Amino acid sequence: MSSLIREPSDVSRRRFLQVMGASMALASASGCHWETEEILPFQRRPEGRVPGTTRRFATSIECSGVAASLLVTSYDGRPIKIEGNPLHPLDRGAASARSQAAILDLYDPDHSRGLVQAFEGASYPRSWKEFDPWFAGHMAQVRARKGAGLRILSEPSSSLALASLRTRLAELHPQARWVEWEPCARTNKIAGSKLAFGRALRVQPRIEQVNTLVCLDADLFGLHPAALANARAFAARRRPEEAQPLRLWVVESSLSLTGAAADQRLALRDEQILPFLLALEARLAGGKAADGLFLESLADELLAQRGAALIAVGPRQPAAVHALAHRINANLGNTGKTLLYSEESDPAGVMELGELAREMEAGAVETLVVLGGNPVYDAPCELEFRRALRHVPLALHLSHYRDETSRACTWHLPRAHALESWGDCASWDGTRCLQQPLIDPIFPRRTPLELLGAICEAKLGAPELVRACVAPGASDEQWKKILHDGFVEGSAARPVEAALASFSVPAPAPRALAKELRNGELELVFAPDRNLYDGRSANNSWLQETPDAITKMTWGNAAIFAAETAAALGVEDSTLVKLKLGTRELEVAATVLPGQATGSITLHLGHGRSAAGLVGGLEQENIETVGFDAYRLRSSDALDRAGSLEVMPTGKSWQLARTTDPAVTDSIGRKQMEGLVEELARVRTLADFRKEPGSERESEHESLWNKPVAEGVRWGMAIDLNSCIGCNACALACQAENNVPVVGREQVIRGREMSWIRIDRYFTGPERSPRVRFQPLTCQHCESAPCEEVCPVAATMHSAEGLNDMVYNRCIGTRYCANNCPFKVRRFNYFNYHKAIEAEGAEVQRMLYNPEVTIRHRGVMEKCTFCVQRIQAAKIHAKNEGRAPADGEIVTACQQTCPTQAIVFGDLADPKSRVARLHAESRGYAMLAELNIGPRTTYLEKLVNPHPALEEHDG
Amino acid sequence: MNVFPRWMNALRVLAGASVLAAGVYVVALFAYGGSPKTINAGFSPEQPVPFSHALHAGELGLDCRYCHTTVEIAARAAIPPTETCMNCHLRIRTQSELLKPVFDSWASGEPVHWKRVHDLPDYVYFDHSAHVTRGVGCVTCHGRIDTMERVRQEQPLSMGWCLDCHRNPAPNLRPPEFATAMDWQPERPAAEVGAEIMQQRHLKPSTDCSTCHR
Amino acid sequence: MTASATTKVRLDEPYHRPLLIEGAEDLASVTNRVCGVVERPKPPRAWYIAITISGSMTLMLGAMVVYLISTGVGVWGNNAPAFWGWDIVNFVFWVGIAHAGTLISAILFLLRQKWRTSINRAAEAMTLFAVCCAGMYPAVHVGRIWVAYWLFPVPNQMQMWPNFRSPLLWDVFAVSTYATVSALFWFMGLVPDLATLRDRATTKLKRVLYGFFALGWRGSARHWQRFERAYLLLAALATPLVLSVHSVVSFDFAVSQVSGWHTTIFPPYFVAGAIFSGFAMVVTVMVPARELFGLKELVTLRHLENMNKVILATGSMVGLAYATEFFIAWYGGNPYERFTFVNRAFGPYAWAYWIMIFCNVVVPQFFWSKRIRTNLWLMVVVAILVNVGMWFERFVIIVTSLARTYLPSSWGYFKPTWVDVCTFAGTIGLFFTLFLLFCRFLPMVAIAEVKTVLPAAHAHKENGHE
Amino acid sequence: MSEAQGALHSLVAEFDDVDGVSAAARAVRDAGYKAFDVYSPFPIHGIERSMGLRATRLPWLVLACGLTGTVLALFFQWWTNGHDYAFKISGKPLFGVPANIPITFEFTVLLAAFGAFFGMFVLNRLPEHHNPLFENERFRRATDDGFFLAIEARDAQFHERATRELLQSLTKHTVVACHESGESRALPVWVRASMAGAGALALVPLAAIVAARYRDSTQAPFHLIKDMDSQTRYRAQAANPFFADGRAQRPDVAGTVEFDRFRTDPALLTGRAGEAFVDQIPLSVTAELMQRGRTRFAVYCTPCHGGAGYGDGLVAQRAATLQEQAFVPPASLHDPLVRARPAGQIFDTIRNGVRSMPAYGRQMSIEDSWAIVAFVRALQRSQNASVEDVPDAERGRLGTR
Repeated sequence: MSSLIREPSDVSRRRFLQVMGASMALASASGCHWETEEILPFQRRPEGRVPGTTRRFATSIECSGVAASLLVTSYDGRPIKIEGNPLHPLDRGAASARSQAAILDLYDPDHSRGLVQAFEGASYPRSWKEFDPWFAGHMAQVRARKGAGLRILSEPSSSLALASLRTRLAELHPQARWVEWEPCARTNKIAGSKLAFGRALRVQPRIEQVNTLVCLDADLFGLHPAALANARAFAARRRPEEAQPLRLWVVESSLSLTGAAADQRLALRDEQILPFLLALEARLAGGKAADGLFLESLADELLAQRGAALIAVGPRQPAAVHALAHRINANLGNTGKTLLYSEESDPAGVMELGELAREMEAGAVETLVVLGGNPVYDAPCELEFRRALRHVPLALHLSHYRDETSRACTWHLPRAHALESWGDCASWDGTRCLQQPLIDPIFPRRTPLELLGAICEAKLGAPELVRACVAPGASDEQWKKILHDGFVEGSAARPVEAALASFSVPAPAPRALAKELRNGELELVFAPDRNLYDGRSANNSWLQETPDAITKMTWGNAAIFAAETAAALGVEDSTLVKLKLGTRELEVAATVLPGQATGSITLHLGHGRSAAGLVGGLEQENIETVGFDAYRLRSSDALDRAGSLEVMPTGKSWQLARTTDPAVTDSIGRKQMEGLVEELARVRTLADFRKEPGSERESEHESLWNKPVAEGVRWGMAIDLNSCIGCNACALACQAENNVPVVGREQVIRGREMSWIRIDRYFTGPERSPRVRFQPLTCQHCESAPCEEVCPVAATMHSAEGLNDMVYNRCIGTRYCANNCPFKVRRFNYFNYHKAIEAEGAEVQRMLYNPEVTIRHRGVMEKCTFCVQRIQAAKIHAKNEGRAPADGEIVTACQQTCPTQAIVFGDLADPKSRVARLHAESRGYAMLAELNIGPRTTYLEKLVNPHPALEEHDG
Repeated sequence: MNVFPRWMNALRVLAGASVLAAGVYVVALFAYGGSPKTINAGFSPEQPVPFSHALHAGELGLDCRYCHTTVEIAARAAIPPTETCMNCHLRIRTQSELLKPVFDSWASGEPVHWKRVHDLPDYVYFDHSAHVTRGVGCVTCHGRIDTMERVRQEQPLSMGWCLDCHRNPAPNLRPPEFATAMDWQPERPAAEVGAEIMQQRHLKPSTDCSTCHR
Repeated sequence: MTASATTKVRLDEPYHRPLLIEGAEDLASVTNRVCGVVERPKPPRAWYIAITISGSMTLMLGAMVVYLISTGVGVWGNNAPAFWGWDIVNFVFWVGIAHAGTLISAILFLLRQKWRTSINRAAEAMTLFAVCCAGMYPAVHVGRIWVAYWLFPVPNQMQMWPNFRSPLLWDVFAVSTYATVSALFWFMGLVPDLATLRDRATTKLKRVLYGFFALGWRGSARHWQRFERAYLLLAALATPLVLSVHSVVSFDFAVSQVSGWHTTIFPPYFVAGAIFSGFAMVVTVMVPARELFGLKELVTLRHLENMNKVILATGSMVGLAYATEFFIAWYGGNPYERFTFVNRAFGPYAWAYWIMIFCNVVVPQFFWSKRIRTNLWLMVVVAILVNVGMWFERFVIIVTSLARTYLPSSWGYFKPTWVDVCTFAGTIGLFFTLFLLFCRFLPMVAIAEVKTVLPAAHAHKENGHE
Repeated sequence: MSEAQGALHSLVAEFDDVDGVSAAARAVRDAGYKAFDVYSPFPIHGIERSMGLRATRLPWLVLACGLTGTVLALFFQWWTNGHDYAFKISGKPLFGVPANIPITFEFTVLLAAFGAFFGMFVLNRLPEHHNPLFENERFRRATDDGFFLAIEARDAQFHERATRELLQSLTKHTVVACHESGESRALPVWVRASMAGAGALALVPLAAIVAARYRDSTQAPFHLIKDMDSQTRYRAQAANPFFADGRAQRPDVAGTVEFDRFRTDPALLTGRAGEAFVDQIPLSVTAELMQRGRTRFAVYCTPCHGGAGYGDGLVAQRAATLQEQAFVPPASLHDPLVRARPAGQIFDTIRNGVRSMPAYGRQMSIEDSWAIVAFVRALQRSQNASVEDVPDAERGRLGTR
């Protein structure tokens, strides 16, 4: 089993044996008798607490100095699900896949549970009791030396409380220096704005105002800190009824979510974006007609759309590109209309990581306090941070996991999870968000505020400090209101006037394609992973198993090649290749992906962790790492891309755990697919739609029997492909809501992943600029469901309200229903995928389960239920109050979190309900309707808005 | 030369008959012995505190909701916190040995470890509020709690048993205000009363799978 | 016997076919020959070797099943979208094999094909053993075998009943009925022969054992009369049953939604295939058996040749079915259906498809030549190839259809695991173990029935009727 | 033929071939014998005619069984899926014949086959393991290559000598007399005894089960298949050994504020305006509120304060009878002091308790507390009403009391 299932704490033999032992014990304990449960009431039940019901708290999580405002559901005082904060001006109830997955870390057995001191190679568990007095004494000495040799390495943070402590630190320890490091920082953006305006400014896009949106390697809907808001605004501007629908132009080297949504996309090498922009500016300035129809038509449109266009640039682009974009936006009169500027925190006076490393090597650092982050893993490779740490007599690392850095430091201090912490942070628009704990720390963990507070002998405890910094002089009532909302109302940053400075950008020489494809001339682009980001989420099995939106890859990464590039270099999909940058080499898997710029190879960061944990890899326990560590090739001078890459095929093959079978790419498979996709995931151009709005629907066939007329409620769903950007938020929401298990790499390769909602991704059209189609697929709850009639024991049948009920406890597992399901949305428990969590010693992990959803046993079928537990709860609640549930009162997990509101659930029988209206829309169509199974889910066609001049050129 | 004794021929009928009989008997035995009435009903575990519903709900006439406060608003009729016991026992029976676990819990904050008596399989989702507020009396499923010294499971609580009522609820319905009244008796035939209530409140209990299984 | 010479000629008028029973066989010698096999103190060494091999394979089957049930269906290669894999492939394969027996005894009996008498007993036995192997698969392939009894309408506290609309439930009833009726049919034919063994028994033990199961049969004419009538009726019942069983098995697929399964041609196509594979298996087993136990005179070349003719005929039918499927897929114009078949022939599973075509359509055609048809070794080779081919037919139908159904996003590829392989090997072991035991302890040839086709069985003078 | 012989059973003649026995059969038949039979190793073609046997009734039996099967199967399928538990499957009608044909057919065949099989044996009176004919050693050839004809003594025409002559005239073998064996036909005692014993033994489990059914048990019910029955997720008030207090439910974190149940009306929440208590009930006092108040009063207050609020609740009485020193008798709500209290103070008392009265704030909602206040006010009013309080229309009825 252990070799078959790969999931937390089932991987290592030792734990596997524990599991076995425990299950034996369990069996013997109750024998052939019912297991009697115990009921443990409170001594004094807190006011307003009703056992077995959920309550919600607003809080927030910070990532790279930007807050995500969240609403966390707590059951009996246990946080079980993370959703977006509906009140927050930016997030508006949506939450990204990664913020939702954070709940898993809270109960992760690897999430650090105690202090560890390394001493002469051995490591010893310690307690705060031991640590505190000793540390106080030590800091007293440091203070006596005015903090000489004290360095604090922190992740960039927007916390006011932290900032106040930092100033206090400066007073107490004038000699101490503050260092900030973050592998995927906004350095280029800031440098760009300094070049353009002479000051650090932050761009606040206002997409609702934009008619022409140009993204230069800018993933506005994917990795952008305000992606949720951007995506929502974008979706709103794409509605067919929009008078002037937005057109999205994307120029990038590798397909991003934004690129996938683009109307016009140009695959360009990363380094060629600067020349492209220069040419564009020249053309806009009325210069000579530039080369390329694309640029030509783009320029024309930009001119036509003065004041209604926006050129956005991604963080990977050099300062010059940002500056140019600022200038063009200003000249086109977009500034102030389609984008605003707000103050950006200026890291001036903050020490560079490189400098710190040099100091450490020189032995100038005596005490290094690392607040979060994982520099040993993600610092530029040439710094040799691990080696540098050896010269530091006392290095403390406060972190969630005992990761690479912790193991290289003298002390590892467990860091409290965001849901255990008091704190504050600011979202992209500057809104001040609060962080309040959902539960007392499950293990003795501390927050950076607490540790730093100890260092600079702060008087106030964390909550008081936060209150003092965030809302000084607020009354208790006001403070409660702030905590209730989760943020300070109207605290968004004020837009600032930015005066353009004059600057010039030298044009680099563009290269010829043939040359690009030569070894040593290739470019390697480092991009943060869409799921694991910079690697901090590497031990999160949900994110590891959520297929990447574009590559559909789980459990690992691979170097992405364009077909031409691969052909030219003799590289094949699912093989190992050797990447060589100067003296550094790295063997990685290779994959071929449409839409990749030729000569440009993209490698996602965040994989190949050697000390992430039992999920992400842990060398000490011989748990193999997952994926390949791109940081080994990433040096300070080439943090974003390296231009002189050599690629050598090794001929070794490597299995990639992809959820869509690459066998689709065999010739007949592909031919069939291209034929079908037009039918299944429909896309039309806006022009066509305006000409002739109705999408051809399958005419209902004559039925052999008279179908029963359903009276009363008829649950149904509508999914708008025009809004879906494939961000995976729904997938994570479902995973958390429905206790969907993680099965591990081997099982995914076997095609046994369990996700209840999957997002099908199809490429059509030319290899270089493919049209990407996303199609979220849940159980369609067909009116005459094929799965039902074939079940011999009636374990799946139809409810009066039209739900296709799946009764786990009746299922004997013949799997016939799944065979007969044309959508293949049914999932079978080939093993007991919950085994490890049912085992003794996993009491904390179990706290994650949603108590309202049954955990499926080995050997039973499962599938999307339209979140029936939510339906029932809402119905009972409404009926107790003597009314029927209102439209929108029942919200499925996927619908709740969808940033673009692409998913709508409700009662089809009520003609006024949103879902009913969407079903009636002319874009609506049912998948495989010709089978006469009557799916309850209607899809709405995607409408693209290509530039007329480029349309046929697109082919 | 016969190998088999002559009486073998006499045996055939007898043997055939007894094989049939045995078959019938075994089936009957399983049906009777395996029925939840035999296996589940009558379960009555020892509790850490010999709390007598007969005294509190019976003699003293405490309403069920005095302790089980959540029964009308939530799925679970929660077992009361120690505090509820202490409402009275702070001043009554303060020396009682039997109450020691309660006093300990009150002093230390540790919980009293009650044993669950009415325990459905975990894939069954029963909601008290949905039943009590529709007029299904406590007594219907729990029996005359107010006469029990120690709580026992009165009913089989099997799926079939639930279905019987969901298919024909009328006989088990009463005006919701009497839900907690243990000794309530309809003055007219129960079915009639129930039928009226069903009509007034448009009750049509569902027998869909997802009503109880999720 | 001087009469025998003349009668021999007369017997087969007007066909002048070769004799059913060769050599100067009379009643006693038939008895001796058949019973001799059972009564001889020690079976040939080959028997010991064979049963050791098959026995150990059976043990392996046990181990595999335990592993499967204790760990989960995941130990097999089944995945999504191929939720069924070797489990159902093997089930259908064995059910197919199981058809020859009852078919030979029942249908040929109704058709008054006297040549069946020498082979029907062994064939029926094979049926039973094949059904055992077949029946095991649906049982163990379910996720929770411990609640598989829900398949039967047993009254229970849930007040739930099985869903009689499900083809799978039809299957349960069809296969169990088939197993029961074949067993009855087989045992009934066995009773008079058991009596023979009883009366020849030398030791008390044998006499008691055989005697008990012979139920006191003593060949009374009154008994024979009812016996023959009952036998005829059972044959008449078993014939449609045989046809129905594989039709019902084919419904599992034909009734479903899956393109490549959803075909009206399936019932006849499956039945033909079943007969095809069944006869092939009989040939595969009988040729060595008659060598081993010296029954050449009873199971003659003519028997084998007749069976080969049936194989040739049914093989061609199967070939026709393949062609029809393809034609309809193209002619029907359903893109999914069409793709399924293109995919079978040229997709990732093309290898399996062409193995099937070669073994099932090409190979049997050799039987047009009498030389091959009557050559023992060649016919065994062909028969084995046909069995291989028929296994692949089931594999192609089930796996290739499932692996690529409607949505390209959910396409997959099925790979068996070592457990799959060992389990299948185990069933083969089980089959042969049971067959070998049968050969050793029960009359392999229906003695009483063979006697009826002997000259001695017929009144010489036509004074029988007045 | 070791043990003592019984009565003559039959005379048996042996033959070598089909012709002989057939001829003999005809002769015996013509001689008018009925109770005779022919024994052969295989069915002899046409022998039944030679013996003058009637055709068997077996086919009718089989037909009957088959039809029973058809009807049973069809009815059962309708009753289960279409009537007893009618589930909605694939939007199809609850009962449709086509889907039920296969099983109906199979069941028909099954029962018919049983009819044929068991019918044959029953009609043949088989099994009959013991038979006088077996006494005759030569009779063994009957299943090999011998042919026999036996005339039984029970035949009306049977006359030992005449019959023997007749037979002897037909065969060249000597006719043998076959006798019933001497042993008794009745079951031996040990057989009867053991069967009786088995029967008695079979009653033991029944007894045990009956006992189990009618006795309570402190032990958890017997339960074999446990899939998903007791899951590891923590439901309300469950236990989690990980935490020191063993509870799965966790306390609130100090200072946190719950979402969307946020209220800031001091009067409503505390019953105070600033320091002073409010005298107005901050909710609109409706009939529902009163009704609510009445029921809640009955639940929470009656036990001590009594139904009318005079402090004579059952609990109070019991405390008195137990002579609990610590127990302070509850105040009467009609005590002038209590009546003088503002609504806010009563509310505050309910929620936070006072002196010996416990706090009920955690046992009921804010609204319920106010509802009780409203009801208490009414109660106080009712117990201290003057004629003026009664509406004129009603006053007339007062007189009657």
